[in-house]
Amino acid sequence: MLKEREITVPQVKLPAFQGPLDLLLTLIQQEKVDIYDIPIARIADQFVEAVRQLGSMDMEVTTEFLVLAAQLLYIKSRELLPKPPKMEQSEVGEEDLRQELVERLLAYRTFKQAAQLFERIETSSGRSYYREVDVEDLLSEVPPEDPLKGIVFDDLWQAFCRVIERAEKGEEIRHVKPDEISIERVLADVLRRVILHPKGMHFYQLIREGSRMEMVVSFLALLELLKSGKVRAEQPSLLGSIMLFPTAKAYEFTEEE
Amino acid sequence: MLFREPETAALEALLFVAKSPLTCEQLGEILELAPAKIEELIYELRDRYLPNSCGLILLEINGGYKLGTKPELARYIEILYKQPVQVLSNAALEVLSIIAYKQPVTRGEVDFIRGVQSDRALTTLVDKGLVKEVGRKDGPGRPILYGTTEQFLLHFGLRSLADLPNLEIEELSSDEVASALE
Amino acid sequence: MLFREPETAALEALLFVAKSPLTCEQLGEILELAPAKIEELIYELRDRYLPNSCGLILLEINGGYKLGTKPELARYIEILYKQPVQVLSNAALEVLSIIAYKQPVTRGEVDFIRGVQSDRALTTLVDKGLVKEVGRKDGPGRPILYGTTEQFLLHFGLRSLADLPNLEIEELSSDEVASALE
Repeated sequence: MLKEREITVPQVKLPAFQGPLDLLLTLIQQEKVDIYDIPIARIADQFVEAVRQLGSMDMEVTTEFLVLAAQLLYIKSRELLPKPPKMEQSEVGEEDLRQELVERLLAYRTFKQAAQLFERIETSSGRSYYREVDVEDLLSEVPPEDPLKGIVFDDLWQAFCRVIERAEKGEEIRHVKPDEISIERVLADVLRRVILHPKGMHFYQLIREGSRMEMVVSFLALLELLKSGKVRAEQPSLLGSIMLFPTAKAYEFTEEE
Repeated sequence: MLFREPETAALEALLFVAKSPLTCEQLGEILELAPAKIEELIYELRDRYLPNSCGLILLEINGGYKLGTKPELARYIEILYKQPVQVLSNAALEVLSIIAYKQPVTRGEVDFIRGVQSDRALTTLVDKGLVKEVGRKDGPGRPILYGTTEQFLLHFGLRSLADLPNLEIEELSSDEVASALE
Repeated sequence: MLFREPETAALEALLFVAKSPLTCEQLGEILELAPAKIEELIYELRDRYLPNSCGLILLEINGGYKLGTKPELARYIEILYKQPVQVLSNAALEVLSIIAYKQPVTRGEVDFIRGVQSDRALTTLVDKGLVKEVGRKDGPGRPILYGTTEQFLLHFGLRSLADLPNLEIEELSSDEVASALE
């Protein structure tokens, strides 16, 4: 690992460039030429050479470098060609390409300067430091608010009633087409209602007035539950109302997911 | 102590930003002063915070020092960070009511009674300390049994679960149920 | 101001524990005082920190107030932290300067100005809380717009974005940017 690194260490130390614009700007500054009057031919050659060096030094040469190199070479080639006597507007002139490049360089230079400014502020000793506030720690001794704030017992009762009401309505059952009523679904519906009436419910309460099919399936479901011992039936008096009770086994299948 | 003004200021700044308490030794090293001198400066700083118009306090924790706020100002800090109480959802109330009346009860049983999944509501109730695990049910998978907490009883002013108003559905006559359903 | 001693203390305690700068309105609400009164107390507190023996300073950021350490004491804190806190890479500084001056701005626009991909630097800045998403730009893909945070102001000791050093920014015409991004 160490050996490998030794091999790839470049002999010449070039500054790390933030990107192709950074490299171009550095070359222009080294040449001490006006950004508005770049000697394109020379700078283009230097740029291509620098990119080549970067590549051979195993530094990351991204496509952006190659694109800018191509652009510079293109502008250079256009400058070398004899100018036509009359400028045709149909093609983009090299002046426009140059202009665009100059504008990008100027914009980049401005932000680079701003970045250097930020760096100076950041590294100069002489700024305020702040506390890192740990809110959780601050509040660790504060008792949490009562999560039931504003809730009275009646609210809890109403919630329980909603559960019962929903079970009694059997929405799940009523919203499917009669021929889709499955015995499992009705079984759950009947069992749910019996469980919610631990002190017993009347048989006549259980069979809802619905389609003939629903009534038949509900009755079959009840027979099934009686057979498996999840529901117990009592008839206190002859011809009296049959009462249904959940047994200890009632919950047995509810854990199946 | 006039000659130690910059050091006192630096000491205060260090205690202000430090995440954990700083010892006299650590402070002495940074300020290039003997620990005994640091101790003197610390006492000076402590005195400076005494007046009623000052909100800070110098705390000594495990032989180190840090800045804090005076305990009597805690209520203002609570207001600053007060979290709006989240109202319990209808689903959470339903789950709570089922657990209150059917405890101990498993999640599967709650799901079954409600006819819908209740895991999120249940998690909320556990997080808020209204419901807790009270054991495991015998049987396949040994599912967790849930019950209500002390906090639940306290809120409703109940001494025990036996105090829960008897809400057996039997008390509703079948007529009432029928009319309620219309 | 003798009658406002507890409020001044509470004010100081609040500024001490606050995560972000507090405005007079926020402070007034907690302390049950008119914002104008709060401002008076703030000035009083600021004066209290003036002596050389005091290490704290009251800073105004974006119209809010925050406690910090006096700039001239930075070197002591840097000894404590072993280094100036958080030094950004050149790439990150470039991206940050573009966002600071051109916000709200998309990643594509930053990339174009730098002539190079900026995603890693941008992620660093977002992670450090110096830059954040501030919305979406209308147009194809609805790219994310970035802006600087309050943390940015604090980090560079700026009272507000208006305090940014004046740069003569050569404006790229929006057509150019648009065509370059295609």
